[in-house]
Amino acid sequence: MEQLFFIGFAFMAVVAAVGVISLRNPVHGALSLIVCLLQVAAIFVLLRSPFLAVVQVFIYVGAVMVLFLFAVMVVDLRRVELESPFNARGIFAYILAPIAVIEIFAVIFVSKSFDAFTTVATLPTKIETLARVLFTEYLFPFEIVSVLLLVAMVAAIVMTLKKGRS
Amino acid sequence: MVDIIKTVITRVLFLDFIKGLLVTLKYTLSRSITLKYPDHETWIPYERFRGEHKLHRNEDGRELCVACELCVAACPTDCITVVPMEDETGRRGINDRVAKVWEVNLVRCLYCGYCEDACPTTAVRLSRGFELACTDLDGTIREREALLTESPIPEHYEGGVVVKAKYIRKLIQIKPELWKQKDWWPAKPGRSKKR
Amino acid sequence: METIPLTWYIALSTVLFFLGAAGVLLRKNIVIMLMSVELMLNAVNINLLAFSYYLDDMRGQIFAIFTITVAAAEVAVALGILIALIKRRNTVDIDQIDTMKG
Amino acid sequence: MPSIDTLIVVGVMLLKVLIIGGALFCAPLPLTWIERKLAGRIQQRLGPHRVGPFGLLQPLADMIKMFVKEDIVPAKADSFLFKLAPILAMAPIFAIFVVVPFGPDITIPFIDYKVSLYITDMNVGIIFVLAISGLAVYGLIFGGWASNSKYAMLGGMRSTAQMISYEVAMSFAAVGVVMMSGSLSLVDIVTSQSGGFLNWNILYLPVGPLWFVIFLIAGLAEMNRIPFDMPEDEGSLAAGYHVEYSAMRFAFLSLAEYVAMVSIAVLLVVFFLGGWDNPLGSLIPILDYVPPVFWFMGKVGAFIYFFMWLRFTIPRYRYDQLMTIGWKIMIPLSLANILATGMIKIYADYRITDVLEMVGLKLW
Repeated sequence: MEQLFFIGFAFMAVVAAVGVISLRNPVHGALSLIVCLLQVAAIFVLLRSPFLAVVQVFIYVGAVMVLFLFAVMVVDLRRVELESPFNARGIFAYILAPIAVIEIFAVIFVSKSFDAFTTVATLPTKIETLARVLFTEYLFPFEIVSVLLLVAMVAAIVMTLKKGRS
Repeated sequence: MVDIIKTVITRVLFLDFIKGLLVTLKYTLSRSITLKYPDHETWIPYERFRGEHKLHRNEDGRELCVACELCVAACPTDCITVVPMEDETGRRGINDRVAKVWEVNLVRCLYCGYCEDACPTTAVRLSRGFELACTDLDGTIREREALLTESPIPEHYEGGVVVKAKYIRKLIQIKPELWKQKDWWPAKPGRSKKR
Repeated sequence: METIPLTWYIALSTVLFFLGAAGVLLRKNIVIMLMSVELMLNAVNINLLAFSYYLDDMRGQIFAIFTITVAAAEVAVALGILIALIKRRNTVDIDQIDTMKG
Repeated sequence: MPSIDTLIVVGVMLLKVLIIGGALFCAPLPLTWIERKLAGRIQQRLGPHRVGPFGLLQPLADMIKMFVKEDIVPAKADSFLFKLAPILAMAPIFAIFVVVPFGPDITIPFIDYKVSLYITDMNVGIIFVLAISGLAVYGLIFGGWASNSKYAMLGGMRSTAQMISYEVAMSFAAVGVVMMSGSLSLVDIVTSQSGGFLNWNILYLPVGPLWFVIFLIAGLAEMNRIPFDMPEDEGSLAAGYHVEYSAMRFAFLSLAEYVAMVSIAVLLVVFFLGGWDNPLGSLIPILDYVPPVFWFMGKVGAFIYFFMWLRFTIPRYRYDQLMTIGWKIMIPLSLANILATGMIKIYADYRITDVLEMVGLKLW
C-alpha cells in the first residue's frame, strides 16, 4: 500500500521535474516545479516527517515559487519563447547526467551496504522532539540561519530598490 | 493631552468603527423604502394626480359624454378624436348625442387636464392609472369602450398610500377603508402630513 | 503494509538531482536554471529525510530545515540579482551575459 | 487485503469528506442570498424577492444563468492555465477543512460506533492550515497571467502581493494561538479552551484580544473582502485578476471567495472562540443538552454575518494604505505581541478563571 503511494508520488515528481527542464514557457515550468515540490512534500509525509512536509509546502510552494513567478512575469515572455530554450553546450549534460545516474543506481542496487537499513524507525513524529533538538543542540546554527535570512532580505531589498542617485 | 488620550483610546478600541457598524445596524432594523411594485404592492397616487383618461356615466348608467368636441378643441396636442352620433332615441337635442368614437392617443397626450376643464358634463376625467406600458403601438390608443370601464381607485379617495397590487390588477373595487394601507410618508412629529 | 526500501528513496533523489543538474546545464533561461537548483536542493532534502528516518535520528530533519531556510534566502538574493540584471541588460539568456568573458 | 476495520475507517472518512465537501459546495448558494438580503436591509432595499418565496430561489436562478452563459477564453490566453486557475483558487480552501474539528467525538446510538467530527487530526494542523491557505494565491497569479490582459495581470500581481503580505501577519497570529494553547493540533487548541467563554483564547488577557484583532484583519485581507477587496475594485485596474473570466469559471472564483469567507470564520472560531465550546460552560444546566456542533455552527454563522455586515459598512482601503497597514502596523505589532505572549506564558500563565478561583470566586 505504502509502496504504491511512493511509486505514484515518485512518478509524478519525476514527470514534473522533466517538465521543469524541458518546458519552453517559464510559467509552465514554474507550475511543473510546484507540482514536483508538492509530490516531494507527500514523500516527506511517507518519511514520517509531517512538519517538514508542511514547511516544504509553506516555504517552497507558498513563498519561493510565488517569488519565481513574479520574476518570470516581469520578463518579456514573447521574446524568450521564440529563442531555442536549450544551451548549445548541453552535450555534456546529455552524456554525463545519464552516466552518473546509472552509476549511482548501480551502486545502490548492486551493493549490499544499504541492506542494513531495514528497521522501521521508532522515532516519534511529535514536533516537540524535533523542536527540543533544534532549540538545544542546534540553537547556534538556528540563530545563524535567522541572521542569514535577515541579511538576504536586506540584500534583496537593496538590490531591487530604485536608486536615488544615478 | 486629553485629546491625544481620547484619540488613542478611539483608535485602540476601534470606536469609530463600532459607531459605523451601529449606523448600518440601525438601517438593517429599519423598514425598507422599496416597494415590491409590480407583484405585490402598488402605489396609489394622490388625488391631484393626472393619469390615464376615463369616461364616466351618470347614476342611470347613461354616458355623460355628449360628444360636444370641446375637449378636442381644448387639447393642445390634438390627441383626442371624437366622432359624434345620435343615440337610439331619435331626438335631436344636445343630450341625445353620444360619441361614436372617443379615442385618445396616450403617447401624444401630455396629461395637462385641459380636456377635463373644458368638458361641460364632467364626462372625461383623468384617473390615477399610470401603468401605460404596452408592447405595440396599438396599445397606446385608448378606445371609448376601454375608457368607459371604471377605475379601481374611487374618484375621491385621497391616495398617497401603498396597497396590495391585486386590487389594482384584478380591478377589484374595495372600499378605501378596507384597503390594507401602508402610509407612504409616515407623519413625523414636526412635519404635517402632506395632503 | 510493506515498508519502502531505503534504496527507492535514494534512487528517486538521484533522478531528481540529475534532472536538476541537467536543467542547470541545458537551459538558457536564468530563471529556469534557478528552478533547477531548487530541484537539486529538494533531491538532497529527500535524501536527508530518508536517512533520518532509517537511522532513527532527528538530525536529518534539522538539516533539511536549514536547507529549506538557506534555499529561501538564496532565492531571495538570486531573484534580486536577476531583476537587477534584467533591468540592466534586458535579457534572461545566460549566453548573452558574458561581459566578464575575456 | 485490508481488514474490515480499516475499510470501515476509510469508508467513514470518505463519507465525512463527501459531506463536508458537498456542504461547502452548496454553502455559497444560501450565503449569496443572505448577503444580498442583508445588503438590501442595510441600504433600505428589499434584496431579491421575486424568484420563489422571499427570493429564496434566486441563487439557483443565478447558478442556472452562470451555467448557460458563454464560457469565454480570451484570444492568445494561455488556455491550459486559464482553465486551471479557478480550480487552483478553489482546491486549497477546501483542503483547509480537512483538519477543522466541528465537534467532539460522538457515539452513534444502537451500533455504538464512535465517530470523530473531523476528517483528520494532524499534529501539525495549524501550519497545515497556513501552508494550504497560502496555495490559494496561485489561482490569482495564474488566472491573472493566463488571461493575457494587462489589467488582469497587474490585478493578479497586486492581489498576490496583498495576500503574501498579510499571510505573514496571519502566521504570526497563528504562532500566538499556538503559544496560548500550547499545541499545533486544532483539536488540542479547541480542548485547551474548553469550559466557558472566560477560558477562550480571545480572553487570554492581555494579549488574546490583540491576536484576535490581528488575525481578523489579516483574515479579511486573505479572503479579499472589504475593506481589503482589491480584486473587486472596479475603479482601479478594472477589478483585477478575474476581469477576463465569465460563466462557470467566474462562478468558481466567487465560490472560492465564499468558501474562503467560511474558512476564515471557522478558523477564528477554532483559534479564539473555543470551537464547539459552550459559551456559558455548565453554568446553565439545560445548555448541556445542546449539541456542541450547534455552538460551533452558531459562532461561525455569527462571524459570517459580521463579515457581511462589515462589507456594507466600511469603504475600501487604497492599495498603499493596505500595504502600510500590513507591513508597518500589523507585522511590528505581532512581533511585539509574540514577545509579550512569551513573557506572559513564562511568568504569569493565568486565564481569567484561574484568577477568579484565586480570589475565591468559582463560577463553574
